Amino acid sequence: MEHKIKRGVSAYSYNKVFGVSMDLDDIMQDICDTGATGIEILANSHIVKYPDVTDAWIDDWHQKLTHFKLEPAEYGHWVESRLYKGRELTTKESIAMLERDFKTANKLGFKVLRTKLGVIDDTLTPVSNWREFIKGALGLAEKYDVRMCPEIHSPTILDSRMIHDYVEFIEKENTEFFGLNIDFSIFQTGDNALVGFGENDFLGPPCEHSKVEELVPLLKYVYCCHAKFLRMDENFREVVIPYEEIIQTLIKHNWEGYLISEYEGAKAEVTGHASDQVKRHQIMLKNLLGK
Amino acid sequence: MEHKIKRGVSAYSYNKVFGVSMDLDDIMQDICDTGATGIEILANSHIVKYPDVTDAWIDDWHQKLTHFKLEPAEYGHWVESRLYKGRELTTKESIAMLERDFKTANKLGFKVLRTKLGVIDDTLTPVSNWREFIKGALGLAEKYDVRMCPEIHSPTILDSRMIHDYVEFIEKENTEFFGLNIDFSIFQTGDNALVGFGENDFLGPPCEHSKVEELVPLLKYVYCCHAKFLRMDENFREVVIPYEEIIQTLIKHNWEGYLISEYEGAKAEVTGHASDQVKRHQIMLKNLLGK
Amino acid sequence: MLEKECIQSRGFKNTVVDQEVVGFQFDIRLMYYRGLWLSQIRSIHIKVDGEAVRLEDISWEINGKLYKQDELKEIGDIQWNVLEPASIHVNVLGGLTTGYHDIEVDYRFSSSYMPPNMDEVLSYGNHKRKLLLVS
Amino acid sequence: MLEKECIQSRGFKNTVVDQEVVGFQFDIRLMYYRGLWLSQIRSIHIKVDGEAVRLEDISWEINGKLYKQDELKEIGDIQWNVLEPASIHVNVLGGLTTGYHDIEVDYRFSSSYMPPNMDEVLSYGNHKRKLLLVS
Ligand SMILES: [Mn+2]
Ligand SMILES: [Mn+2]
Repeated sequence: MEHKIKRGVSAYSYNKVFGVSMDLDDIMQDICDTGATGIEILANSHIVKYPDVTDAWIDDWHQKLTHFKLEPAEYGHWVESRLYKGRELTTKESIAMLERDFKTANKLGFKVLRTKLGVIDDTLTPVSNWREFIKGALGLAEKYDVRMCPEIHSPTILDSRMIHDYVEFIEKENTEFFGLNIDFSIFQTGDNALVGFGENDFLGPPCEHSKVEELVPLLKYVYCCHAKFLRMDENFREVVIPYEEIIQTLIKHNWEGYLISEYEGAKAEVTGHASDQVKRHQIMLKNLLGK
Repeated sequence: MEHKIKRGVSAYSYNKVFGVSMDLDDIMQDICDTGATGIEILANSHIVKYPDVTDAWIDDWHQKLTHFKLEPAEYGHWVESRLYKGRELTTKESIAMLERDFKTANKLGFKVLRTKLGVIDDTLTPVSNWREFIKGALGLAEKYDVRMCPEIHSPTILDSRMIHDYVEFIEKENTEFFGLNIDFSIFQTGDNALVGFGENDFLGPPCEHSKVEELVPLLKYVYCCHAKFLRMDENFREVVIPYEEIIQTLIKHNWEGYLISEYEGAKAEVTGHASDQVKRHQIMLKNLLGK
Repeated sequence: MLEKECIQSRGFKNTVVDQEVVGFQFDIRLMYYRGLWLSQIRSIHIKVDGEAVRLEDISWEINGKLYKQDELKEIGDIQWNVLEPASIHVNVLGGLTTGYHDIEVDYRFSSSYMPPNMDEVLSYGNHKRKLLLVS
Repeated sequence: MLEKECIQSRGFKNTVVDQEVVGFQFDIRLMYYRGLWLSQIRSIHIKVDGEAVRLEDISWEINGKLYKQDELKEIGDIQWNVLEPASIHVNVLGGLTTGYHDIEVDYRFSSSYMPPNMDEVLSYGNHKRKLLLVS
């Protein structure tokens, strides 16, 4: 079936070896070797002197993209609401933090942003003034041609107050500059025990997950998906996330955009392990997407 | 006792991890941390695009020297006599190869060169036209202010035809632009078994060694020493080379110049091992030199 | 390049100011996957050869600038980047002796997209390493 | 950065020229401590999944330029630098299938300060690695 879904990889997948055995060039070459066409970077990780970004760095970035045949797929950034101990950022401060990243993302060629918001409780409810500062930033987002997408990640589920509030906001503002990034962690069906986590891996408590079909009515607001994976076996199958169903659903409903491989499994600190896992994951996506 | 002996380190010591877990900056920081004031580089290893060396690389090199408080102590280079299969380089070709390195060494601030000559047999006899091309290069060496020093390394011994020929040449030409680099491997007294080499380490056959006192009459021709070490124990003692006698001899006879730590022992490919061995060696040198 | 350990072997030395040894210093890298605004750094604990260092004797050197722990909390526009180790300076007249020393470090930081109750808890472990000091 | 192995995992892929898969390629690093003039490279042997590759099907890509084995021996002014992996290109129509493949490499080179009888012998071992090819 024809579709406009593209394969990308998040540089985050390699975070445990970044600077130790892989630099950004190595990451981009690894991604290029998989035939993926898009890359996600995290501003605060991969821009060496963040928040400073020199013209030389920007030039170099664009040269690397050309050399490795990659396009900017998603730019990760944060509204660091508890930046200062004892108080939350004001709406004005939050907008300023957003604008700084809009400018940088724009210069680097990104149009979709994974915008992480500060939270106020264990169910990851966003800070109470999120509507104010997102609304205040919509004009800037348009100016810099970027789309803010909070990441929907377990333990959040689709049938929740949070999703309801986001959708209500999007519809009320009638904006295309705020949308969703769906992290496939929310569809996990297999038990964590299948993943083989080690004692140093950070794991949330067991939680409820969503059904893939629940995603369908939301697809029009989804600008990007985190193709989260925890373990690819030697037959190129993910062991706990129902990829076949997810990809078929996306194709069937004509969703278009980037599926960004994001590795968050065990042994990520072992040299070469994440690279091998990402390759296996891209082989699976290629098989399921037919290209 | 007062003396003018200085401590340096050869970047060669880290060769098995160069590019894998240490770059040139890391090597220079490691050396700086030991309080050594001089560095040896190998042109063909540490100049990234050798034989090309850009002005930008040269500027960066000088900035690094300032930052890490190091001075250029020795520049390793080669007359690659068997460059082409089936014939030896001509005298003219050899001089051209020397001159290229003189220019680069001069730009990088080196005044002493470790000049490796091609050999013709198992006892490392230099190529037959060495006198011709060294003589032909003396004027260029003066022009670029560099001193060529073939390395005297085991299995060569001091009481040998090779040393006799070199000394005769120096005296006949009455030149200060050709001298000797003494590698302390020639003084080894302990058995290789004490070193703990692994099966992948490259070891020459057992051979004769020289007495330290034989060095005394040659000291006036020695511009640099390779303070070769094979294993430093946890009490900061070298296990097979008689360092106390060597250093006392050098001090007593007012030798001046750089002692350049050159690690060539086991486990050099293990992350951090060479760094630890170099530090131990520098502690020993510091103790023996009194500074 | 970074060493995989938090405590780096490179950078461990006595600190000399005006020809006087005023303390020692060593480098640590950020074990978190993204840079921290300096105000996100909540605390650091250091032991040297088993003995705890007083907080007031510690300074952080980040991008070439020195900060006391107290100064960090107001700085929300400078990052400790993931590829740039921080140098930890410990004030102790005369520094450390030549030889091996045991260094222990634990630092914590806030992260606003994690539940607030983790602010004083978030840490990537207690780090310990034996390092060789020349001088 | 280099991977410690001679055969690098990065760079392993099918080679596409004018939309046709003309072969595959992989990167190797120089295991010697100093760069080699191209004319010092004396031979290379490659096996893929246990099968030997013919010498005439092999090209070396060094600093972005392709050379047949025969061409190397005349080039005495360009180096294979230690920090720059060489890409080995193997001519085989259709390339390799998606999945894991066993690659074996052995290359030899001369070194003029070593005894001449080592010229065809000097090698830093036979290197073998299982690599994953996506496409
Ligand atoms: Mn994600
Ligand atoms: Mn030597």
